Amino acid sequence: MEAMLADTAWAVMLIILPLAGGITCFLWPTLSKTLGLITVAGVALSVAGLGRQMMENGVYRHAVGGWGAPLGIDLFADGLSLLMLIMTALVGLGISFYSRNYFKPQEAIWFWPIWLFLLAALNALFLSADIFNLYVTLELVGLAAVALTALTGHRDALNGAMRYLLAMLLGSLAYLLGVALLYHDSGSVDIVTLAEQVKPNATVWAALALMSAGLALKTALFPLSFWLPPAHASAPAPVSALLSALVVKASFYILLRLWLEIFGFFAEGAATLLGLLGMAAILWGSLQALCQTQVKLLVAYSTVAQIGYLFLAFPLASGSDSMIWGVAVYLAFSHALAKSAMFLAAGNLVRFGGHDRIADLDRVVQRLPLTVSAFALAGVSIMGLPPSGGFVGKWLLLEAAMVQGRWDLAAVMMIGSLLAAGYVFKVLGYAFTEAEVSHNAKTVPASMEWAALLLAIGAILLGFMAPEILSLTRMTVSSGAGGAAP
Amino acid sequence: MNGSAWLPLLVVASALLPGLIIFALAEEKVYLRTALNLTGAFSKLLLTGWMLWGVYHGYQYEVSMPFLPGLDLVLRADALSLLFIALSGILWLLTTIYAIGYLEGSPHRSRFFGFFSLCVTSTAGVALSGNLITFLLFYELLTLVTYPLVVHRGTEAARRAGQTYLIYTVSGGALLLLGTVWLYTLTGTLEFKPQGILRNLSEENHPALIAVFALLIAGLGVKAALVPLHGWLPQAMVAPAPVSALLHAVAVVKAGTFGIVRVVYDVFGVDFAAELGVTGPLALLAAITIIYGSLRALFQDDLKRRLAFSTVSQVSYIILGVAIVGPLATIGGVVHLVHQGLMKITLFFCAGNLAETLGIHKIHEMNGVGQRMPWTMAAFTVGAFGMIGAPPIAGFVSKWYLGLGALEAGQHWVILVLVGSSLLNAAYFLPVLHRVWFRDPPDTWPAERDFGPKETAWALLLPPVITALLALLAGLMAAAWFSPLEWVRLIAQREFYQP
Amino acid sequence: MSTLGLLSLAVLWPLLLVCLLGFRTTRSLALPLAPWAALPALAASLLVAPSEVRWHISGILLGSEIGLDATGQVFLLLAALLWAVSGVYARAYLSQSTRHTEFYIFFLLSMAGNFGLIVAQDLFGFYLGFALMSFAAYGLIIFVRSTAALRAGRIYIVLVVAGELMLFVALLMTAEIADATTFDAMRAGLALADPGSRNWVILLGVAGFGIKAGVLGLHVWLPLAHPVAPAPASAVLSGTMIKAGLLGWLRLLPLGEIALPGWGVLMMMLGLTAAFYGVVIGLTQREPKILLAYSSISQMGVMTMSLGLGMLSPQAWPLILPTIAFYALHHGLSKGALFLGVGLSGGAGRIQRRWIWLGLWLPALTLAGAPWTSGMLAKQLLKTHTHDAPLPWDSLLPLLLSISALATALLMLRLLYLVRPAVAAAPDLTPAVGLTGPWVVSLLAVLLVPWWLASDMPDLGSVVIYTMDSLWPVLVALMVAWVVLRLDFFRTIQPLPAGDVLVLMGRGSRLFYTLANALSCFGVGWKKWQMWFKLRLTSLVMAAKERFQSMEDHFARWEVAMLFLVIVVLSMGLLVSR
Amino acid sequence: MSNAFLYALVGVGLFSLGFYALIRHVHLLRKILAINVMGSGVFLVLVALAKRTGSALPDPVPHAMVITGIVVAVSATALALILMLKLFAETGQAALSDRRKE
Repeated sequence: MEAMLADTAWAVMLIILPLAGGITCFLWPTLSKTLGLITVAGVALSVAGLGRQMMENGVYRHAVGGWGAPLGIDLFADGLSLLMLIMTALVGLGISFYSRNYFKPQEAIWFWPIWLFLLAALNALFLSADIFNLYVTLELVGLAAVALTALTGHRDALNGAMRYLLAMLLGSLAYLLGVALLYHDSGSVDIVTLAEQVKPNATVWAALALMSAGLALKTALFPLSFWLPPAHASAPAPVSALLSALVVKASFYILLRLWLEIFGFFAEGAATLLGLLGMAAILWGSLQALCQTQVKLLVAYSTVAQIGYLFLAFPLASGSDSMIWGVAVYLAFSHALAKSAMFLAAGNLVRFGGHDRIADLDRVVQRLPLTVSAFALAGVSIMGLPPSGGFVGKWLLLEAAMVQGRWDLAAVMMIGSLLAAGYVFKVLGYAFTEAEVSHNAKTVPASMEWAALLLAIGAILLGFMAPEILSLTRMTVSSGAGGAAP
Repeated sequence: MNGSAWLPLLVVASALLPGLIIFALAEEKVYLRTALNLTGAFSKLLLTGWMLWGVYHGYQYEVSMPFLPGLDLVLRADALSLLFIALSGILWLLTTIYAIGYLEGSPHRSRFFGFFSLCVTSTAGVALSGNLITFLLFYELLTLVTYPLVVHRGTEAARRAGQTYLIYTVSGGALLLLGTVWLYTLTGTLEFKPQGILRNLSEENHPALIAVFALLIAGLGVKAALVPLHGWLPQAMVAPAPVSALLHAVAVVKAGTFGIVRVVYDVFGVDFAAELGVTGPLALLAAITIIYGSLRALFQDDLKRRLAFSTVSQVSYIILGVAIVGPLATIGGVVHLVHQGLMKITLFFCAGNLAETLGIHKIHEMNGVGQRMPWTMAAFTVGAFGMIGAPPIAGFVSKWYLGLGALEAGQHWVILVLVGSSLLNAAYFLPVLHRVWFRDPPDTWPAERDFGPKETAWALLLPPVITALLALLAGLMAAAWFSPLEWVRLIAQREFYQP
Repeated sequence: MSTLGLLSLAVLWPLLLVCLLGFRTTRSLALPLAPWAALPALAASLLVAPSEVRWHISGILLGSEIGLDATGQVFLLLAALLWAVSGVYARAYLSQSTRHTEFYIFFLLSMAGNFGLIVAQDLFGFYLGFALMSFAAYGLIIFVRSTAALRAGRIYIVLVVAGELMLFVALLMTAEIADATTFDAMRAGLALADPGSRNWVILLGVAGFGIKAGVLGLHVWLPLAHPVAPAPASAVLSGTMIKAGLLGWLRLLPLGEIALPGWGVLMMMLGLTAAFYGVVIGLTQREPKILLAYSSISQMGVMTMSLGLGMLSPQAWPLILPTIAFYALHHGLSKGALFLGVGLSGGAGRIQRRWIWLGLWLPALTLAGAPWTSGMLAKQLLKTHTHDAPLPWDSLLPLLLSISALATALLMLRLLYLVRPAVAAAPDLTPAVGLTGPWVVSLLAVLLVPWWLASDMPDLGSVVIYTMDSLWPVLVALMVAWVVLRLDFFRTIQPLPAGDVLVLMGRGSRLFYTLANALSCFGVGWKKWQMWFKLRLTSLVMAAKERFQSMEDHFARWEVAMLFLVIVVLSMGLLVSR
Repeated sequence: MSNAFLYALVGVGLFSLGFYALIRHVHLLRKILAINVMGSGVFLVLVALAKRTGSALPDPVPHAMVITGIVVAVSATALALILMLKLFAETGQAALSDRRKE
């Protein structure tokens, strides 16, 4: 059994299992709830299997169908992608557990199949080794996300979805153009070969500009974040959790992968620009979140702000070794857990109160203790207060910024965490106080509350596992096959 | 010397576990909740006693857990931390009894006691932390956990008070984080060691160290209510009495001052800090806070706000003692940590009793309350005279040592500060005492609740009387071996002045 | 060991009674015992032989010491006698008042404080006793709750707090210089200390204890407090509490160890002016108790002068010290008897029974220093020591002393004139035996105790022959009084307001009040400004929110978003290319 | 080589034309059409660049990419059209309504 477990191609399983699950859920909608959960659990197990395999023999590479690099599609997994896979599996598990009794039957029919396709596309994206395959998987993720956003069919959901679709398509096309230019310049699409052959010349610069802009648009970096708040706020709670936690991180992962392997060596200028936009995102997102009167919009703008933190890694990484990329992925992981918990908690609040207004959260802390504590714990991680994962990420970024003397980054991080405290505690403050008009409340199933709480506790526990996770991220192709076992 | 590692953990757990269980308890399970609270309090006291005995005989209790690459969470029980834990242990027990009586029949008690225990857990963590990163962790936890207690009443005023409380404390925490990270990048280690860790740093990053000191003191100064950063304390008086008693007179405010003591002695080393020239401005800031706090207290008509401003001024005695470089001033400052805790919590308990039993909140309503509630007011009088620094009560001892330390260090202006603040204390406490004892009571009290023959419920009456007695004993028996003063002498001799 | 037990019992017994009075259940038991609370102290003062033996109790208050030296024994005797007599006197005096428990609580507390400070040989015990006595006396002063009493109480407490703090600093500096906490070690340390800090200590010590001892300028609370306090309280207040200030000087100041010429002259000048100032103001008074208060101030002036004498000639100090102690005893007893006697007049202010009025003559004459009274003895003892004062003073002092005796005699006659019995004596106003009994005991004490104490004074022999020297002031005073009575010229003099200097201070306090309400209106202004600022802030935030919202909508429009995209692409390309 | 470069230029031109149309037009159908024009522009660039191996057979990889691209573009357009129809059914006008619905 041991041998069989060891050598099965877990990566392939990661893609096929959700696809198969999706199809069966589509065909037999009645048992889609249980089937969906089982599939996601299966995906989580296979990620564990892949992880164990990578512990022994380091970086994982698998040529699909036996064809080699230039033409065939390779599956490739190193420390960063494994971490992203773990993140997807965990958050996916939490959200599936939550959505089992969130959706009405006629919505559930569509939710499970599309959600499992999205999961398959995400796994494929984190495993793909060449930039064209990244384009395809990115497009799949985008389409599935748009479909999910439009699930409820309400006016603003459709509006948000449409706006999101157009922005997504535009981003992909820009990325594709960049891929074309890169292919023209170096004759190959595989990241590893690209890394060796790319020399700074005009086409590469254009390719970098186009690809970065496209991906920035899809990651909703500040000036290009116009589509995120309406889409995430109007989508149903589990879907907005998926969007904020996973989908947005996918395009960030691709940008990180490109920068780490290909562009990082000669793109200091662009890195500072991204850093600048990141800082602007932190300030703008937090200020907007402070001004919101509705919970889901507030949490959506908080996403815009927290993405700014991720982009701070670019200017810092250009200076020092690749440890900063590990920190960026770690921050992404902790943000995913915390933000999904927050959105699920917000979903509970909306379902309980029947409305989304913060000011009328009438003493909800007493009637929905688990949900509010989930929101609070997630808020702790978003604010970056100890002992949460957010704190560790912020500490490491601060440390790097101070070592390199980047006082501006440090200052913006501080202001960002203060503003984050501002909007998180705004919601918590109203959760404690008695609103003037108190209305009849609907009950919220316990499993939905527990799902949010478990994800939030995960975000807090992440803070205590920082050394292992960071050593995992150092296991990249450059560090040889062995990979630093944790 | 191989002290067992699990004792510090047990102390923190003894407050954490009851808290978590109480959270899950239903509202009407009063007896179970009281039992849990009391067992937690007693077990903490027992463990602290055990560790006190152990540390006295030179044992070393330490436990550490990896947290960040290169930095791990350390819980270490040394003489200074045990002083703070003993104080918080005793006062937690008394405040729990008091809170049980005070919150009789009010809503959300499970939630209240849950956060109450978590707050004591983080105070224990703050006391036991072995390096600056653990201290920062528990320090921030303290902010998070005290916020729900401040907004416990659920009114709009409470929410706004909570908001101001947060603005101050979270920004303080951010400054502290900035200072800690900068220190870490400069020195590479954050351990607390008696003579501080910065002695061997080269000359050119002294200005950086001064900036780090300023950041750390600003961060800690928020909770220690130093002048510009004290705004939250008077406003947080909207919280129920046991909260303002334990938190704003003992736990939160003391965590800030304890942090400053740690930073000045165990991170910078007081001689190195004097070399850097940072202790002078710190002493000046503390002096300004002392005078400012007392002046503001003079004009307050609300009793709890007057006590809050008095806390602002009294807590800065500790910082003044720390900032005056000298063994005697250190003893004076650190022992005042305990004395001020005892005296101030008595005053807050009495204020709570007045509010709860007779519905009195303002000082002008306190005419002749001495006849109606003689024992509470006797405790109040002991606390008030202690604050002024009248001999038999503990306040005199710490003022005496502060004065001696100041003279020994040649800082004569400190005597003026001490005298000035004692005058101001007398100016705002004696009229209250006059009103309480020598004015005749009104015929009806604002909101009188009948507690039978006794002046108020046992649970409300016992704690203030006990803490008043403790304050009296700490002053009267100051030279006895078991008094806080002797333990602080041990701290000063062991911690700060190795030959 | 029994002496330590007796001494500590003297202090602890009153405290125990206070606790018993506190509990409602044991109150009925403690109330009858309260008047006799001073007996243990009386026994201690009589039985305990004064010796240099000290008992060090390490537990209490950073290590305190108890002991009884010669001066301590005299003061303890005086205090115990007065407290005992007043205690019993108070029982009858307050028989019909409802608040006697409250009176006794404060009475016993200040008694304990008084005994404590006499018995304590270290600064902590002394300071504790001094503070306890001062704060508890406040309760006695405002016992009647009249507006005058409250005003007197307020002034008293302000001065007490100021005094306490001055003492705190003085004791602190001495302890730091001498690095010791017992008085004799402190005095020795102080003698060797550098003049700068020593002067500071002396200044603060003189001022701190001066408030209690009624030194000129700081005496304002005395004439206000005495008339309002109940008779037994003012007897004790004037008899022993004021002496506590004197005892403080004797303990703290390094007398007899080094010569302090400057301070000596200052103290003598202060003493003399106080002596005459007290009498001049006292003569104008119509209220007997105020008159007695001013007489206390003048007598304390004499003692201050003798202290100055000690400073000028340290070598004679071992002799001067017992003289001062004796003088204090004499003054305390007679003043106490006078106050109790005046108290007998009940509400009418005039003595009702002729024999009581005659009885009053005895302490009055003693105070004036008539021959064969303790007053004569005290004054003559003092005169013998003025000979070894430095040049200008050795001749001037005896003359001044006799003139002060004359002045006091005049003051006493004025008093006796004020309280002379009405022609038609009202039958029912005979004071109860509970009052006259203790008063008679105090008269006996005035007669006997000083002589009993003087029997073992060293230089008694040389004193007897000067009877003529102490007689003429009394005779001259009688003649002057007879002349004044004939001319009834003085009846029209308006009495100076009690607490004379205070009137000047009144203007000062008005300044203080204007400052206070200036500060308060600043406060109000500050609050208004704060309200305005808050409003302004909220409106600003709202405006900012609106602008943010609109900017966000503006960004969300396609054209703007796409423009940003193009900008990002172009700038990215440009930045990379360089 | 020069005409391959010409075709690439035409492709980029198509891309920017489509981009301009996407921004200018409010009606959703026009926007979807603009997206398709941009897509075909990119594909043209890909096909033009395939000529780079001198006179020999053109490089097959870009062609494979173009086919996949077309497939993706088709499915995306299908989704966009359905969304537009549902939006039209829901709001009565096939245009992105202003986000702030007071």
